[in-house]
Amino acid sequence: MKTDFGTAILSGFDYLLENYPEVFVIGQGLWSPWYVGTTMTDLDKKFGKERVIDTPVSESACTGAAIGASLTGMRPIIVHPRMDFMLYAMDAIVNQAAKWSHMFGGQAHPGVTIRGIINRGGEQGAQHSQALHALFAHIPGLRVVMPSTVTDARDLLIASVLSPDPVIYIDDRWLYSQTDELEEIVELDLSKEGPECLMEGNDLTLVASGFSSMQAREVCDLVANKGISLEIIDLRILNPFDASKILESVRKTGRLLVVDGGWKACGMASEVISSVTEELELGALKSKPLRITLPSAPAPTSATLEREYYLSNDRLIDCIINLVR
Amino acid sequence: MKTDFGTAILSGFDYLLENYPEVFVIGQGLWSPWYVGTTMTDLDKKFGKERVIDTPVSESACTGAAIGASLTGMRPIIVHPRMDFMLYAMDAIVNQAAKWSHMFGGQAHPGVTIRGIINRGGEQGAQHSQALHALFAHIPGLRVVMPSTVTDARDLLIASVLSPDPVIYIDDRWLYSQTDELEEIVELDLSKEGPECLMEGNDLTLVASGFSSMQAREVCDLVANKGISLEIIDLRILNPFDASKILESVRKTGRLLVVDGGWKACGMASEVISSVTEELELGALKSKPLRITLPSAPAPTSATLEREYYLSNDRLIDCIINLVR
Amino acid sequence: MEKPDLTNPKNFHSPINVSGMDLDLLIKFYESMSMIRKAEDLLAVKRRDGFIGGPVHLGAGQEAIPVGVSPSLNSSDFVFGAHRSHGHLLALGSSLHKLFAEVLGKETGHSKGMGGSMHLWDEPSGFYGSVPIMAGTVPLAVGAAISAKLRKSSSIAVAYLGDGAVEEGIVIESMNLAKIQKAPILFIVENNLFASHMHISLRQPSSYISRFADASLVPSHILDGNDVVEVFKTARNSINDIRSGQGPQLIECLTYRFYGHVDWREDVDVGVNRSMEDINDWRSRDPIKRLTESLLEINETIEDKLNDLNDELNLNVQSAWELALEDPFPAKDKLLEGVYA
Amino acid sequence: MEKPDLTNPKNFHSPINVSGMDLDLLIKFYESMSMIRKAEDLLAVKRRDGFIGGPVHLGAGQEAIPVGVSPSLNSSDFVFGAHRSHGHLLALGSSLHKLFAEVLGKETGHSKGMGGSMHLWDEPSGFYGSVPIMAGTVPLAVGAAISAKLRKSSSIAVAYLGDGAVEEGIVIESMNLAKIQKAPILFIVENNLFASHMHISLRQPSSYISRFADASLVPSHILDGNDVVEVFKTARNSINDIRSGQGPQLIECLTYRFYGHVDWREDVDVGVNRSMEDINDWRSRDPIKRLTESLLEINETIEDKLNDLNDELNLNVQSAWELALEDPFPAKDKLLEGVYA
Ligand SMILES: Cc1ncc(C[n+]2csc(CCOP(=O)(O)OP(=O)(O)O)c2C)c(N)n1
Ligand SMILES: Cc1ncc(C[n+]2csc(CCOP(=O)(O)OP(=O)(O)O)c2C)c(N)n1
Ligand SMILES: [Mg+2]
Ligand SMILES: [Mg+2]
Repeated sequence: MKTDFGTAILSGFDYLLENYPEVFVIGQGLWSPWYVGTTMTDLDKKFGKERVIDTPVSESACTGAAIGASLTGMRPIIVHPRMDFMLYAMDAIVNQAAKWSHMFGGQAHPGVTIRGIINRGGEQGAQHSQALHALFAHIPGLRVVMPSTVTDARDLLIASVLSPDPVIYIDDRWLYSQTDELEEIVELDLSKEGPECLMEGNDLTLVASGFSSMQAREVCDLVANKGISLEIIDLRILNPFDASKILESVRKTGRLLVVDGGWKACGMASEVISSVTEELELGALKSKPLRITLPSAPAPTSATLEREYYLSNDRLIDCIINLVR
Repeated sequence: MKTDFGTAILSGFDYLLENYPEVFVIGQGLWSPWYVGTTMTDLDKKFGKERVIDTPVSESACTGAAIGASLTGMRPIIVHPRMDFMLYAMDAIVNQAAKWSHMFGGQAHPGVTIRGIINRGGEQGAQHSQALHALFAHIPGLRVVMPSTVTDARDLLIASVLSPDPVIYIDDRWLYSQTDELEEIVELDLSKEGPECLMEGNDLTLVASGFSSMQAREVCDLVANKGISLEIIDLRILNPFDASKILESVRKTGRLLVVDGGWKACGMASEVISSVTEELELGALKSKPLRITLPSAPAPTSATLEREYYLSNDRLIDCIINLVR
Repeated sequence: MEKPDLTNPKNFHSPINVSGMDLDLLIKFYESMSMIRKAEDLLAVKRRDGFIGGPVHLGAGQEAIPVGVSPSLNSSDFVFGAHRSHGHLLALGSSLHKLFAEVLGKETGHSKGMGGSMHLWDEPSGFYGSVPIMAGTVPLAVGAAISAKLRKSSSIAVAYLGDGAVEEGIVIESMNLAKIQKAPILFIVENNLFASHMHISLRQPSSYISRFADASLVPSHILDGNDVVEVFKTARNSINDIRSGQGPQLIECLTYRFYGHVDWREDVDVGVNRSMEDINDWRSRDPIKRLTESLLEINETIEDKLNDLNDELNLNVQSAWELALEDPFPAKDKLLEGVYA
Repeated sequence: MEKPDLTNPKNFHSPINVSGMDLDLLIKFYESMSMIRKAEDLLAVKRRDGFIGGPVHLGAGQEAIPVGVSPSLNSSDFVFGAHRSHGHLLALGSSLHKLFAEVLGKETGHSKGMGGSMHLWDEPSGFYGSVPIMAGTVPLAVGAAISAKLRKSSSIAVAYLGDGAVEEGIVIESMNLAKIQKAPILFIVENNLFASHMHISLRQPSSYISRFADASLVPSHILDGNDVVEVFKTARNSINDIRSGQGPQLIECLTYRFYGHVDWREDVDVGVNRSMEDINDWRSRDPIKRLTESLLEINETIEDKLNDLNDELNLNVQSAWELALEDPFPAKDKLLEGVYA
């Protein structure tokens, strides 16, 4: 039986709350069946409102509280139903969570998981559409996780929560309806995880994450029909970033395309390209590396402009064809 | 007579407050002669405490207030004596200032200047040492300015304040004692400014900003003595980023080194390298491009570790020699 | 507490006290509230029927607040709203057609189609922006007030915010900053007891939020937000004080929204059921109903006049909608235009 | 206000009321306060003389607060501090040598030399961290308290913060969250009337900050922070209440720091002159001086005992410093170690 991405997240929460008494969840919308899609439905009923805490509209303090609880040995998950709201919590995330381990000589363990949901489209506009993963990927001390597959949705959530480090776990609602077979749960060691090759190919290394990885998978067959063999690498872990698999792949294909659902400047695509070109032997590329990202603008509201703003599979296919030709 | 960098900033404030009644300054430490070095000494006495406002410890609201004032036609400058404190004001900066023009169809003009001071070293540690320019350079709608020369310290401040856009003006205290001749004030149009070549050379394009640019200038002669001719490009404007001068330079030198005082991942150095390699003709590079940044760690306190953490001129020279050999 | 419990839906069902009020002004209140109500009821239907692509947060039931406040404002003031701001804007006399066009994402809209329902801008009416980030505009309004003070103008700023927004720490920072700066600003809290699915009792230890104003020594007033005359009188006095340089004030208006948190449903609020009994009780406190009853008490023959007014408003609302429907969408180059000035 | 104005340096110069207190406990207070004072006076000199590379924020004059609070805490509680936290840590009985080592950036320090004076950690004493970002630890302390509640342990959290930190909105968010969660936490505000160079009157409309607790319905107590017995009694009662599940409380301690904001100068405070008259008046409210006077009132012969104690403390402080001076700096690989667990 196939499971959808949203339900996979839910089963991750279920597993954690069932098996780890030190896990609790806090955030806005947790007592609403609608707020966070189907990813947390009825957790409060099953595990109690003490462990599944809906909160006042105070992102800053709630994030800080989750961090504080983690210092005492709990494994809290703080949920932000939109990443945009995390901007109120940047001090807690960047100045506190990311710093405490190093700053106290490795003695403090802010093993908090900060879940930020990318929730865009639907004419929601500039403050309710952001994909801000690059902001967090810039910060040493944070682990940044972006699942793209159904299995990762669940298993990387579990790994994030069990990690002793602060983790930013970012899921995109555009992934929720995707379905796949779910294997048995494996408790992964997050520090050992990194980018993975989702599809082997010879003509072009396409690197992506989150929803962009799903797009990559979707167009793979279509470009294969045009005789182009894609190698798809799903980043999964954006920080600390390990470029080695990508490098290996580009050595093989000689071409690098990075698709990212965030902005370009100082973004994740910039990181991938610079990490690769710093290491890659001169002359190994058959074409210039390329980033496809959002336009350098806030998200518009009007549906006509949203269609331009977000990358369509058709445009992605065109880019791939242009690059390989 | 030579003027130092700190005094150049002061003269920029003086010019603005003298000539533009719509300019006012707000921030922490403005009534203290010590807080922000010598960059704002006695402005409150000269222009009055109504226009030079010291504030409660409320970065978030004070930044928002400056933005709001700018919407009504004022030209406020909000001062954060350390960039680290701006993390409390991220919503105001990223969700508000950066978005309002686009979101309201170009009708709203958040022409605010947000001055963030990089204040590191001296065993101040992880929360009092950050250079977070890349976080802001990622955000469309913000202009990010980092002066490195004495003249720019003053003239880019003036241009920032006169710009109708929200500007993040970042000055590094390690630059304050540097001196130079100051020409007459020129009112620059910030939207026309971009990276500039500080030193022409043939062997290597060294791109830097802020304090790193000063380091580049400092080592220039020393490496020239070793027969290496550096071309130094000072970024000045980090966002929106214009790579064209750098590209041109790399076409000439065939080598690219980016020195940045911030972190590596999704940082400004990544942006420079990916922007260049995306455009540069294949085969134009004689050696792999290279980033020199901070180690991927929070700032330590202990002086012995600080010496390792921050780039010394000696290490920079070694890197340059290795790259060109 | 000075009054019977304003949060109890069983109280305050009776007609409002209009004695001493000018009849024309009362009829203006009626007209303005009715226009807003009709506009929002139409938006609810159009959203349900798929004409509107983005979320709409409707303030039906809360009209007395902006309608009571706005007559004391003028176009050189600085009014800031939030996600539920149709009424804040319309009560200033702003164009209904432009609001509809904006909600539809049309280039003729208040924000040129770049904002939609949650991002409204109308400088000529003194409306300096609404955004959906909770409390996002509150410090901005303080800044606008500081700017008015620096320019020695008589403008004031108004920040509308909800009982949920108050939970963002930036609000208390803003009140303190306004107080210490003696900034001419009126904070208006529309306390409708809910922040999306969460009743205030689940979020705060008391259902009245003006205690935060007390903490900042900002003079505050708690009142029946469904009594347009009480809102009007209190706001007028506060605004007079503020204009004369006495610093910030806060008015807390107890009210209720008839629709759920977002879009057209009434009894389902982002998944949390509100009892029909509560909703019906609150409908008995409907500010338009209560004003109507008061008007009829004064003069029964006014009914015809109100009926005519209603017919006219229906026509206006309908035609504004149809006009907006025909308007063009923004050109594609608008996507990158306007990021910078 | 329940008392004569605590913010006026002319008041509260007399000996404190020790009646009914155990003499041994009073002597313990004396010892602990004196030890902290001597440690900080030494740090001031060593900073001035260039032995210490980083900033030190000294709390001399404020010792009665942590010394009065700590006896009611135990090592399974969670105590959080800020930039001026030497005393908070030492009052818990934590190692002075480790504090000195940390201030010197030595590997033997509380934070293994990675933190310095402003970043202290000592889990075995129940000290869960201090940081210089204003109010940074306050929500963390609430989280620690929530965790204690979830585990049904009897631990409580303590958050020390200053009158300046209170101006960060995150503090009121934290108080509201603690209240609604009934979290076992004691907020202790050390109101020394200054945030670096700014007197509270330039930052807030009132010099007492417990009005923020009132806004969150967090029970609060305002007291003479230079009276160790009053602090002790109030904290003991509050902590008992909190341990028994009654939710958060706040204690506001009026006090004053003898040194300037940072480092060793006393009359210059990040550039703002404090009058010597004020400083001298506050020295007359010195918590150690006042306790000493009270002890001598009880029993004149105690003077010898106190003198012996002082000699012993001087020796201890000196030898802890010398030990720390000899300690090694962290190895270079510590720079990248510990970023992740
Ligand atoms: C920073 C932020 N956090 C959370 C949200 C989600 N959100 C949208 S509306 C709302 C509740 C608003 O409540 P209130 O301020 O009382 O206004 P009302 O909807 O009742 O008019 C919340 C929490 C948001 N938009 N912004
Ligand atoms: C977020 C942030 N903003 C500003 C500062 C600068 N700063 C350091 S100490 C201080 C004043 C602190 O005052 P208070 O909280 O009363 O503590 P005290 O120094 O009086 O003990 C300020 C504003 C900071 N460290 N962090
Ligand atoms: Mg509400
Ligand atoms: Mg203080």
